[in-house]
This record gives sequence, C-alpha cells and structure tokens, in this order.
Amino acid sequence: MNPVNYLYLAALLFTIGATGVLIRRNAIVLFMCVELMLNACNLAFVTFSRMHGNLDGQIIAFFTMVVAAAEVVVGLAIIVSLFRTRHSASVDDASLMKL
Amino acid sequence: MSFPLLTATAALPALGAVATAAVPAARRTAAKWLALLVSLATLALAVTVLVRFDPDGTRYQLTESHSWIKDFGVRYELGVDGIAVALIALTAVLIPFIILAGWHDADPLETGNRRWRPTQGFFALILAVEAMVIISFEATDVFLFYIFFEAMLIPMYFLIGGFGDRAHEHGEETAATQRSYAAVKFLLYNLVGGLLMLAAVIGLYVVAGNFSLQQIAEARASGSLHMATSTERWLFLGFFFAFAVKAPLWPLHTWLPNAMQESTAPVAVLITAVVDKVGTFAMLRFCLQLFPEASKWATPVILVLALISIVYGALLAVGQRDIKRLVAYASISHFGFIVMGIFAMTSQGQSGATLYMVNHGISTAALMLVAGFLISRRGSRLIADYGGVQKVAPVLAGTFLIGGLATLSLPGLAPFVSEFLVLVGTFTRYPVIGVIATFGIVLAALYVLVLYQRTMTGPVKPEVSAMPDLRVRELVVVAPLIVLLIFLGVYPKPVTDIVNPAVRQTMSDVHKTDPKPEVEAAK
Amino acid sequence: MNATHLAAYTTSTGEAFQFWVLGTIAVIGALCTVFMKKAVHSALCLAGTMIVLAIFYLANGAYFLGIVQVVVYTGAIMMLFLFVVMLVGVTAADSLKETIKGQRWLALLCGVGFGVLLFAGIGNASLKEFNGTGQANANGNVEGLASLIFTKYVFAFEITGALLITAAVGAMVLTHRERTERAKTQRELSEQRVREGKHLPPLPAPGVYARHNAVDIAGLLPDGTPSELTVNKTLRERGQIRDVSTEALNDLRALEQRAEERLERTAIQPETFKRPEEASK
Amino acid sequence: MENLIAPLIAAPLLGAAVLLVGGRRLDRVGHWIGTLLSTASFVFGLILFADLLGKGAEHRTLTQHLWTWIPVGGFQADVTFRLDQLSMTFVLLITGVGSLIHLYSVGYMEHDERRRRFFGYLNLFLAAMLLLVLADNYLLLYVGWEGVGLASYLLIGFWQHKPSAATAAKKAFLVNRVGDMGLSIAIMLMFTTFGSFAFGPVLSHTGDASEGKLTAIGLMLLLAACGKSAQVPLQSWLGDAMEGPTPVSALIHAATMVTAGVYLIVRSGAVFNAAPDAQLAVTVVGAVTLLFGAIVGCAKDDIKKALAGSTMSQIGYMVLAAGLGPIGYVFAIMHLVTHGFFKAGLFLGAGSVMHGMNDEVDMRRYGGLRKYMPVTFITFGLGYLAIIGFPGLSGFFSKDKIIEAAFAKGGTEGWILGGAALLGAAITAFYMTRVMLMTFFGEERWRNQPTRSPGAPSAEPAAETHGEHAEPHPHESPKVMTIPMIVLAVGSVFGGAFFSIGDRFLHWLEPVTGHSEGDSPLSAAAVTGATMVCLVIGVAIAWAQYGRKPVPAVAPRGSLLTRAARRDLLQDDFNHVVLVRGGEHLTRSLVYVDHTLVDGVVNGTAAGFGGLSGRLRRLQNGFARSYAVSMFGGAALLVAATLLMRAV
Repeated sequence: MNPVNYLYLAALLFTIGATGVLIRRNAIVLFMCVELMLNACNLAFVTFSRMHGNLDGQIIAFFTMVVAAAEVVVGLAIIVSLFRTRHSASVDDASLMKL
Repeated sequence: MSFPLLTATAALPALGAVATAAVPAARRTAAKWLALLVSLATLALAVTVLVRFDPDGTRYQLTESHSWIKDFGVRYELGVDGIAVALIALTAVLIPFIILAGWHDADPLETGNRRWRPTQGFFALILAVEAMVIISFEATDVFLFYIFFEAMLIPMYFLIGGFGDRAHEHGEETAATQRSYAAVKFLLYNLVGGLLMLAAVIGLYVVAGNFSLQQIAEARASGSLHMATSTERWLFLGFFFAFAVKAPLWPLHTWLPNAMQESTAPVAVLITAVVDKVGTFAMLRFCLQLFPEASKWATPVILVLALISIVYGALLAVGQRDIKRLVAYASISHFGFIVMGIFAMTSQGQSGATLYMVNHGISTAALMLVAGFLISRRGSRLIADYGGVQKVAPVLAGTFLIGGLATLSLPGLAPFVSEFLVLVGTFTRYPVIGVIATFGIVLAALYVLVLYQRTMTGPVKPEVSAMPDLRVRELVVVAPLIVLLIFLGVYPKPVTDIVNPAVRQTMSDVHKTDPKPEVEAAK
Repeated sequence: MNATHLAAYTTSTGEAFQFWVLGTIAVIGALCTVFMKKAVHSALCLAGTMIVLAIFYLANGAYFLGIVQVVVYTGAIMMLFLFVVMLVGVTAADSLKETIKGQRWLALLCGVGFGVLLFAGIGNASLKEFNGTGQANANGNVEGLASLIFTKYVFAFEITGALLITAAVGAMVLTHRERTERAKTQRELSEQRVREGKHLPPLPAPGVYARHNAVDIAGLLPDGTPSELTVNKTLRERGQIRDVSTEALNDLRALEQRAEERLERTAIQPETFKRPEEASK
Repeated sequence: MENLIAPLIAAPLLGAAVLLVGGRRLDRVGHWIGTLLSTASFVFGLILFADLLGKGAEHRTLTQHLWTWIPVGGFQADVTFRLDQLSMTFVLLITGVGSLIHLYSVGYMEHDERRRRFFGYLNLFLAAMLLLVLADNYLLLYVGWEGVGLASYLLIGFWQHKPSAATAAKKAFLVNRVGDMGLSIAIMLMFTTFGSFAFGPVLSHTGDASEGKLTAIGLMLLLAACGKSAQVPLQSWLGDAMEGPTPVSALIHAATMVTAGVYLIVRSGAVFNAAPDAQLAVTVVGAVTLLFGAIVGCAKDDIKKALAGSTMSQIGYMVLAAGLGPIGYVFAIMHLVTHGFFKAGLFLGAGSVMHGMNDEVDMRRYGGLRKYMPVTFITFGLGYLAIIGFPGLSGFFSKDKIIEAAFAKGGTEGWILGGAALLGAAITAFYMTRVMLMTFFGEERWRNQPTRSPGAPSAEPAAETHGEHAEPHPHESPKVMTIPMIVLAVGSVFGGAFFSIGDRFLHWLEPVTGHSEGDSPLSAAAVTGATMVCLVIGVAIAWAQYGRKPVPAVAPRGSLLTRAARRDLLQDDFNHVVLVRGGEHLTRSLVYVDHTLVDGVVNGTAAGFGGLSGRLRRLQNGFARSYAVSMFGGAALLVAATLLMRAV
C-alpha cells in the first residue's frame, strides 16, 4: 500500500469537515467540524513528513495543534458568552451584521 | 538662479491659506483682513510678473525647472506666455474683490445656528483655490498641471457644499440638501473628466517618454516624435473631455447651474470667472500644442458643440426664474464663444477668446456680485420676488445694469471687443457658424433686459421698498470692476499686445494662417 | 527499534489492513460528527475519529504527535467541548432542517467539488516513491522534534507560546462577567417577588408521598395531576420530567382494595383508576 | 483744426459722466450743465463748419486719429474721426436740434425729481450720435450705433415704474439688436472681403469685390438701417417708443437717431451703387414703409403715435431716396434735415399741448385749442404745412425732389416707386390735417368730462400726480419751451428754400455722395403738379371727415383697415404670436429638456448604480455560514485555477 492513501483520507476528512461547517447551525458542532478539518491537515502533514523523511511536517502539525487549542479555547469562550446573551448556540441567531 | 517669481506668486496665497485657517475661531475679522492682505500681495506679485514679462521675448518666460519625480521624468516646470500672464493677472485681480464681496457670507448664522460656518475656512479655501489656479496657469509640465487641475476640485467642493446663501427661499434644510447635491455633482463631473485626462496623461507619457510640454511640443514640431493618428486623436479626446467639462461645453454643462445657484455669489464668481478659465486656457495651451493634427481633425464637431452652447445657453437663460441660474446659463453661452474662438484657428478668434476669458471674468464678476448683494438684501433668488428696485436703490440698479450691458457685450464695454473678435475670427473661416453665432447677441440682449426689467423696473414691490442702496464696501467691490470694464472696452491694446505674440505662436503650432481677404487675393 | 524500522520503510499488509479498517471508522466517525443531531454524540464521534488519527500518526512514525493527539486533543480539547456542551445543554438537539435557501445544496456542491479537486491534485502529484522517517527518527522521534523546535523553529515556538497565553487571557476576558451591581439581599429578593406578585411561598417539593424523591419526578396535586412547579427549571426546559402520577394512584387504589378485603366489606365495583383526561375519553 | 472733432464728442460725454456719477448734489444745476455742454458742442460744430466752408470743396475732409483700438493680426480697428460734408451736416443737425431740445426739456421736465439723470441720458445720446456720424470706420460707427440704442433704451424707459415704459424700452432695444446683428455681419463681410472695415479702403475698393459679396453687405446694412430707422419689417418699436418723454420722442425718435439708417445707407453709397439688387431692396423697403407709416398714422388717436407713424413714413421717403442711388442721396439727406426741423417742431408742439392738457394724449379729447395756446398753434401749424409739403415750405422742396427722383429711376420701378411716393404724399396730407383739426379746431371736447377715461393711453406719469380732477385748463407753455418751438418753426419754414435755391445743399454734399440727374419720364413741373393735386385731395378728405362734422369723443369702430391700422397693421400681433409665444414655448421646452434629458442621463446613471448596489447588498444576509460557503467556493476555485495552471 502506498501512504498516498493517507493523503486521500485526509482530503476526505477535510471535505467532510468543511461541509459540516457549512451545514450545521450549532456553533459547538461547527467547531468540532473545524477541529476535524485541522486534524485532517495534521494527518496530511504527518504523512508528508514520512514521505520526505524529515520531521518538519510533524513540527508543523505540532504547531497546528497548538493553534487549534488556542482557537478552541477562544471560540468556546465566545460560544459561552453568546449563549449567555441569547440563550442559543445557533450561529444563525448571531446574524446582526445583516444590513 | 534668479528669484522664483512664479513659484512665489502661487506659493503666497497657499501660505496665506494655511495662515488664515490657523487664525483662532474667535478672531474672525482678523482672518478676513489677513486673507484680503494676502490676496492683495498676490496681486502685487502678479503685477510684477506682468511687468517682468516681455511680450516680444521668448515664448515661455520666467521659467523655473527642477527635477521632481526622476523615475517618471516629472519635473517642476513653470513658465508663462502671454495668455497665461493675462489670466494670472485676471485671477489675482478678481480674488480680492471676491474676498471683499464675501466679507459676511461666512459669518456664523445668528438665528438657529444649526451649521457652524467656519469663517476662516471660507477665506482659506478661496486663497487655496487661487494658489492652485495660478500654478496651473504657470505649469508647463503636463503632470504638474494635472495635479493642480484636479486638486482644485477639493477646496471648490467644500466652498460649494459648505457655504450657501444664508437666506434661502426653501428654508435651511432643503438648502443644505440642494447644496450638497450641487457640490457632489460638481465633483463627480470634474472627476470623470479628470479621470479620462489622467488616462490620456499616462498615454502621453508612454508615447513621449516625458511630461514636459515644451519638449514634447518641440519634438512634435521637429517631427522627431511621431504619433500615430489614432493615438493622437485618443489622447486629444482624453484631454479635451476634461477641459470641456471644466469649461463647460454643451452637453457637459449641467453641473454649472446647480453649482452657481447653490453657492454664494462670490463663490459662484470664483467658479465661473476663475476656475472654469483653466479649462479653456488648457484647451489653448495643451490641446492645440500637443495635438495640432487631432485638434484640426476635431474642429468641426467642437465648433458645432460651441455653437449649440452659445444658442442653447442663451435660450435657457431666457427661460430661467432664478437670477443665479440665469447668470450661469449666460456663462455657458459665453464659454461657447470662447471655445469657438479657440478652435476657429484664426488669430482674431484666439486673441478674442483669450481676451474673452479676461473680460468675461470681469463682467460676470460685476453682474454676479451685484446680484449677490441684491439677493442678500431680499433673501430670495427668484426673479419674481423683485420689482422696482431701481426706485429704492438706484446705484445698485445702475451697477446691475452696467454689469448686464457688459454681459450682452455692449460696444464700449470690454466684452464687446472680445466677442466681436471671436465672431470675426470664426466668420472669416466658417461664415455660416459665424452668422448663427451672431444670433447669440440678440438672445443675450433678451435675457439681460428681461432680467433687468423684471427685477429693477415697474412698480415697487412692498418687500423691496425698504431695500438699502449699495454700501461702501460693496461700492469698493463694484466700482473698480466697472472702471476696468470701460477701460478695457475703450483701450484693450495693453492686453492684446501681450496676448497676440502668444497667439501667433499657437497658430504656428497648428500650422494655420489667417485666410486672406478677397480683394487682396484678387490683386 | 525494529518497530520504527518496520513503520518507516515498507507499508506492510498489516498497515494496509489497519488503514482500511481504521480509515473506514474514521470516515464514519467524521460523518457522524457532522450528522448527529445532538452535540454530545457529535463530540463523542469526533473523539473516536481523533483516536483513530492518533493511531495513524503512530503508524506514520510520529510517535510524539500520536501521544499528544491522544492526550491533548482527545483528552483536553474534547473534554473542553464536552464542558461547553454541558453548559449549553446536553440534550439541546438542533434540527438539521436548513433555514437559509440553497445553503445546503451550495454546501454539498462546494464540498464535493473541493473534494474532487483535492483528489485530482493528489492524483496528479508525483508521490510514487517515498523514504520513511528512519534516519530522521534515528535518535528518537522526540529528540528530533525537540532539536528542531528549539533551533530552527524556536521563534515560531515562542510565538505560539505567546499565542496560547493570549488565548487563555482572552478566554477569561470573554467568559468572565463583571458583577456591576451589588448582590441582592434575601429581603430585597422577597420584596421584589411580592412586587412582581408571582408565587410567594417556596416552591413545592418534588416526589410523591415521599415514595419517590428523585428531583425529576413532579409532585402530584390533590386531584392526582402532576405539578410542573415542583420540578427543577432546567429539567423542565429539557422536558425531562418523569410523570408517575398514574402508577402512584393505581398503587393507592390497590392498597385500598387490600384494606377492604381485610375488613370483609362488600367489594365495591372495582374500577381501575384513570387519569382525568383518560376518564374524559 | 481737426483737433476740435474730439471735443465735439467729448463735451456731451463729459456731461453725461458728470451728471450720472455726480449724484444728487447736482440736482439743482444738472439740467443747465447738460444744456451748456450740448450747446458747447454745437458751437464747436459751427466753428468746424466755418472752417470747412473756408476750404475748397475737395479739401473738406478732416480726419483725427486718436489711438489704435483693436489691433489683432490683419484686424486693425482705430479710433479715428472723419469730418466731411455729410457728417458735418449731421453734426449741425444733431447738436443744433439737440441743444434746442435740451432747452425745451428744462421746462418740460421741471416737475420730475430725476431731471438730472434725464439730462445725463440726453448728453449720452448726443455723444453716441456724434460718434456714430463722425466715425471713420464701421466698427467705431457700430459703437455709436449701439450707444444711441442704449440711450434710447434708457430714455424710453425713463419712467421705469410704468411697466409699459419698461416694456417699450426693452422692445426698442431688442428690435434694434436685430438690426445691429445685420451691421455686425456686414462688418465681418467687409473684413473678409476687403481686409478692412474703414470707410476709405472699403468704399474705394468696391470695384474689386464680387457683386455677390457686395449685395450681401448691402442687404446686411439695410437690415441694420431697418432696425434703427424703424423701417418695415423692424418698425414695430417706434410706436411704443412714444412711452418716453416727449422731448425724447422729438430728438431721438423724430429728428436724429431714427435717421441714422439713412446716414448709413448714404455713407455706404459706393457699396450700394455696385450692388443694384441691394439698392432695389432698399427702395422697396422705403416705399413699403412710407405707405405703412402713413396708413398707421391715419388711424391713431394718440397724438404722439400719429406723429410716430408720420415719422416712419417720412423716413420711408428718405430710405426710398437713398435707395435710388446717386440720384437720390442728396435729397434723402436734405429731406432728413428738413424733417429734423419740422418733425421736431411738431413733437415739441404736441408736448406743449400735452403739457397744457394735463398730459392728455388722446386727440379725441382735444379740440379748439388754438385760442388757448396760440404760440403752440402757430408753430405746430407751420410744421404741419411744412410736412404736407405746402409750396414754399421746407417739406415741399425736399419731398418734391424725392418724388421726382423716384420717377427718374426710370422703367416700371420708377413708375411704381413714384406712384407710391405720390400716394404717400396724399395720405400724409390727410393724417396731418386730421391731427391739426382734431387738436386745434372743432368744439372743445375736453370740457365737462374727466381728463382721463380709464382706458385712455397715458404717456406722462405727472398725470398720476395731478391726474383725476375734473377738467384741464389749457394754457400756453413757458418761454423756455416755446422758444425752441419758434426756432424750429422758422427752420421748417425757410430751411427747404434756403437749401434748394441754387442747389446749395446739392453742391455742398456732392463731393461726398456724388450726384447724377436721372432721366425722368415726367417733367419736374408735372411731378410738382401731381404732388399738389394729391395734397389737395388729402386735405379735402380730412376736412370732409373731421372738419365739417364733429369728432366723436369715443373712437368709432371704424373699417377693417382702420382697426388694423390702429394696431399697427397687426404687426405687433404677428410678432407676439410668432416670436414671443414661439420663443416662450421654445425656451420652456428647452428648460424641460435640459432638466430631464441632459441632466436626466446623468442622474439616471447615478440612480442605476444606486439600484445595482442595492441588489448586491442582498448578498450580505449576515449569516456566517453563507459567507463561509462563498469563501469555500472561492477556495475551490483557487485550487481549480492552480491545478489548471499546472495542467497547462
């Protein structure tokens, strides 16, 4: 088997995550989908690092995780305050930018 | 390196503008006096330019040239020929009167001070406009000219949009909205024109490799710089459109009536007597010099447009119910004459056109400023609201009549000379157009006399019965203008002597000579 | 050692098998994450997917990452998610019904298109032969990473550190609510209640005759109907009220019947007690 | 000696400047200043005249160059004056009659608080008129030409508070402007033809120019003359011009300004001689106008309007004569001068009558005034006899000569023109007799009735001051007014004889205008006889109609012709319908077009952009997810693009 399949898997997961972001309204689920996408990327990176035989890919994946963590922290905080104000976690309710 | 006179002439009002704007809000009167003094000093400098200028000398004199943007060959090049000198003098002469006439136009409103009217700003803006106009008369670098040609719009925009007649028949709110409409319209029209011109300027650079008017003109004359016919025509159109908007030429004229109607009389004078002249001046200096062939190619169309402007403007002036709009349309008609004279390509036509720019500036100033005094007294711009003013304010009526007679170019007053020159110059080459244009003088008489009759004669309307006659300040504004009108009408030689050589140059640029009269041809 | 060896060069049939099995699971997990109605289920599915991914990391020779994936992601981040879900409401299931017109179709279109494109890209890429992380991991994967992080990527590392701090502070700022006014004393609260004229005495306790004392059981009114008031607000909102009134009353009836038999009374026609609404039917 | 020409003009110009700028402080002496300066210029004129007489006939041309006016390329306009016999004649007429009328106005305008300005305007007019006749080139002449137009505008509208006066003034100026258009086009034509527009070059090179050009020039000059001299079709303004004070009517609209057209034609004689078609047009215009004016004159009840009609017709005679070429030039000028005397006299007489009659102008409210104002009666009567051409008086000589010349034109044209002239003579006799009878004879219709019936035309505002009281008390005017009338009467009696005995006037003018005797089909005696017959007929009819039976105080409806004539033969109505209405509609529709079409295009574009952006705004629905979709789609597109790039 050729490790390229990992890449295909990553692509698939990424797409699924992206679609999820588009079709789900619940902010939390939405974030999970984002996480999914990030993980897919990570998988790709790891695979690349294996292919090129150096660790840079893993480093990047590592950083990605850190960033993801930060993002989740802030994002969830936002969700909480959002829920606090409008008693709903639906992103469609936060559509005040509409003209 | 002698004293940079031209730079000084342009820089002084600019500095004056800054200084005026810096005067604290409490010291309003101080700001006014400062502005007036600066403008007078500028006048003095302009007179020095006039004296230092030698009509029979080289084409461009008092030149200054410094490299500015090396990479694009943009230079800070100044220089004046006879035409520019005449127009600089006109500007410098008019501005003090404009400032004096607008002395109280920007005072804070006593009643219901909804809009704060920054007096300092008003006078600073006027001076800024003067500076930009003067430098665009002086610039012999296309890019430099373009910059100030466009920058002029900004202060004008604020002058139009920010300061209207304090009394308005429709109340302050509508006044504000109409004002902003007029200002935006003015800005958009001129910006569109400027945009096309920018494209043309860039195109010119691509073709010629530099922006220097003199170099390009010489190169073209010597044939070392060849332009494809189509290229030349496109570039010409780009330039001409901008100038035609500014001039304004039919059908690009509709911004002028709004602008002049909504702005105060001095600003209206600033627009039509000073700023618009840059357009016609630029036609003469840039269009003809840079693109002689294209100019000749476009002449028929332009002449027809000018003709339409003349008749159309006059007819619409007859149909107006608003004094300022009437004057605006009259100006459109007059600009038609100017453009016609420029593109008739005869020495009479072009000298006449240049003379016309000067005279029209003075006559419109006289008429419009008096009209402004009239409006400020009654608080309405509608002709129908007046009547019998002559009885209660004879001096005002008299000056108004003289201004009107100048507008209808009565012989003995300055505009007649220029108008007749333009007509003759056109007639010698295009008889039909000349004859049709002559109808303009009848229409001019019509709108001026109708205006005078409706406002000044007849039984005295109760609203005007208590109208005071001209005050000293106002007389100081009007009297010199009238004296100028009469003097230039009787003895225009000083101006023609300055202008003629420049016109001869331009004629040689376009390789045109006056047609020979029939009898001499017969001999 | 030879494990790394194995993992690095060849892709053994073992790994292939593992890939196909776990890969399927991962995809299913992902799909469930997207399509589960309840956030909790989504979260759990996602966790599953992540663990699978962790295994793949290991398989790809990224031991450190694999562990981190399990510890940090599945251990920390997903827990964070679960916390929030708990805050927002475990069972608050949002309908998958689409409100924005055409959104779903557009989403699917974009998704599919994007996926196809990615696949095409990967297909085009020339990735036939590869060299594993053998010598990269020669003296330990962690050491390798460390040496890179602290030499080549040190600045990035520091910056991510800063980022994390900022994120933590930001989260605090966002979630922390400054109490602007003084807390109301009990007296004020009661006064307020009086003023608003709503339910002055304390709420009735849940449970029936002390035979049920679970908080989610509504107390019964004298006529046997359950009273919503007795149940905690949150439960009420989630609709998690266990209604035991019927059984309770039936028990009562049976009790009375036995009492009758004991006292040899002529049995009254035994009719099973019905709840009022059933009776009305 | 030629240095005296400039002062000739400068004097009244100075007067105008002083009086108009001087302000109220000059109110008490203003009129005397004006009179003094005009008299001064008359004296200068006399001195120059004496000087000319001292010279030989061919050296009688003085020129004075002051400065170069407009030098542009080949276009050289100088401020140069030229005094020859022709202009000398005019100078004397203008300054002489002008001074007399200044004097008259001192009395006439006594009660007007704006008298100073009135005299300022009068002086301005004198200056402009002198400039007109003394100019050495057509452009300078044009200045004077419009200058007199301005002065006449100011003076007709002198009582500006009366809308009628203001309107009349505007009308006069506008109609004149049409004529001026002709003059300016003529000047342009000259410039393109001769390369100059000074009298010398133009008039001496007419031989080299093509006849077509010359005809065009001639017709344009004719147009100009029509405007200024109130010839058909531009005559409509003269009648309304009577809104002005009577001295103005006498000086400007009878004696001097309206004759400028004749001067122009005679001065440009060389052009016309070389362009027979233009000449023919001139004669036709003259003939038509002399009949037109005469007919109008018959129907008017307003004494001034009747006289205006007569003026029109008399100028028609002059233009006719001028159109006849060398045969007629001299007589045109001669009639012009004599007409200047008697018509001025008649107007002053009319003014004096009105002065005595509380400014009543309706002749039907006069009658039997001869015993109340004898001097006026006698002077007016002499003027009357002069104008109808009573043998021995000035009108007789000048008009008779013109009729002869008309016949002398020869051919059918000659007969037609001569016949028209004769007919005109008859009608002149009729309407003048009518005026005479209605004013000074018959019963006193002004008794026992208010001075003014509401509808009656009012000329003078003084009427409003002492207007509505029961009945006027006719009285003779003060000396200051009667003296000028007497002087003019003397002139109108002996002028003609003085000029014609021994053809003095002919010899005086011949060097400038040239002269040739046409071959008349009729002998001079026959023409004179015919004229006399026409004269008698005209007088007889008038007597029959107004002398024997009393004149109704309210005008009868009259025949169709009469009613048309009362309305200037419907000329005004035509103008009103065709020009005024049409013009109004044109301007109104143009204003609409400008607002909707020209401006609409621009505003439309703006509105279009506004609408478009309004539509685009819908995309911003505020849902983060739909933004995400577009973002994701964009990403997809980018990937696609990269792939394609690599594939290509």
